Amino acid sequence: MAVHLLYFAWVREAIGRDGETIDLPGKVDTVAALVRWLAARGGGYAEALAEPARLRCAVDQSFASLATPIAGAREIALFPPVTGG
Amino acid sequence: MAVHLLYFAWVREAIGRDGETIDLPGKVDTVAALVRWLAARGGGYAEALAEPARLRCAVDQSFASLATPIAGAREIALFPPVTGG
Amino acid sequence: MSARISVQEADFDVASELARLEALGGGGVASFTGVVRGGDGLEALRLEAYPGMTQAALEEIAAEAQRRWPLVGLTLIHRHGTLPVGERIVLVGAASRHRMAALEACAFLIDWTKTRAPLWKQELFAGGSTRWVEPRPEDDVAAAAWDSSAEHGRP
Amino acid sequence: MSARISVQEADFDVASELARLEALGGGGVASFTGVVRGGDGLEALRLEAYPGMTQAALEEIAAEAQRRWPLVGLTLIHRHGTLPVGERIVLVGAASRHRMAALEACAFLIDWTKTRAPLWKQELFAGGSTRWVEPRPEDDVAAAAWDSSAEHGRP
Repeated sequence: MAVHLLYFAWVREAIGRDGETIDLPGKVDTVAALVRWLAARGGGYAEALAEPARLRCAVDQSFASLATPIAGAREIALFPPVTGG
Repeated sequence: MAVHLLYFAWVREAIGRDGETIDLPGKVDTVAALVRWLAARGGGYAEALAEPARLRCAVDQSFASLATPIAGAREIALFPPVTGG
Repeated sequence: MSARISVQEADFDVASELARLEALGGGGVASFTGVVRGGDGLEALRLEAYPGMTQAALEEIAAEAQRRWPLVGLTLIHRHGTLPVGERIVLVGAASRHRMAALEACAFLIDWTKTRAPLWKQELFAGGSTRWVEPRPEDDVAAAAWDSSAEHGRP
Repeated sequence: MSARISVQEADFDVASELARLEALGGGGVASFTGVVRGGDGLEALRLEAYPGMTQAALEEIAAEAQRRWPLVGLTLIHRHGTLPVGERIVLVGAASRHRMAALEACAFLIDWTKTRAPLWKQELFAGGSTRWVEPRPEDDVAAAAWDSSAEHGRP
């Protein structure tokens, strides 16, 4: 399935791009699985996603957890804890 | 002793003036005694000062209680509870 | 600490007052503005002050806020005279490095101003009738709660 | 209830934003403004937003404030982009008949904006170095305290 990925803050900087559209294998069925799958690409991905506990995510623009299923998701964002305000 | 009296809000309205300078007899030695002494004048004074519990006061521009001594005071103000803000 | 305390008839400029607090560099600026609220035929409030004492009382309240919170700046402006519906009555402002300090200081400043500054409100109604505002027990409760609170923090 | 929520690069006009809240007739208007604070060679903050989601997240936070307090109006404006020291970052405002409702709603709005809106701060220092701001545990504590609080009232 094709899904749009978005990266923010130091996740974006380490990966070196602010997003991409990819085809995910069906076995990548949660955010955590996506993070592992992306990290396996190595390079900036491995660096950005080495510690999943430091990551936060949103699925279709709603905050989600690493355990959230992503079947049918159109947009998944990975980012650090928020620091606005 | 000569003391300057000030009246505010409905105390001022009932008495019909915003202040006056008077010579107080020595036996009028607290705010409560002053209130009784003024009320005995009758008319607007009696009306304004009939219920001392509804009154607040300041002696020389510091909040005081009815029991506060007034010997040596130069300015005594009588008024209702404050309602600013 | 930069404090600006004023009792005045004239309106104040909220923008320039808050800009002054922003420029102090604390990073957080909180404010509360009280405005004459209409209803029941009210046309205006008349605010009576005690010349000489009101300013000093507000300065004491401001000094107490400075003791309780780490403020870099503070503003307390109270108007007197006749204020039609929609006119501003009072502005309190506080600047701090800590947002809760700024917000709590504003709550404290308005609570104590309502109950510890010599100011009296009279309501002026359409048709000419008037009524002196009665003190509200909940205002006394709010003000007294700061007495029992610790150095910092909302009671 | 009149809510104005905006995520924008441009500065906002505090005076006109607060005037809008005053004009709603509630009588009490509270605000909090966050400004870029200097120190340690900081030249600017860069605020990164999530286009599409940040606005919606702020609207949800505002809706929650409306459920918790009797507000007649509310404002939540957050800037993104590069903001030099002294620039405003965020404005929250609330109007209510009850001064504590207005002040508490502001505290809530800023606490939740800091911890529940997709926004990230990067510090830009003289000399060109940069640092992503780490979340502060005390901000999470402040935001979570509103979860355990009753419908109203500061935790």
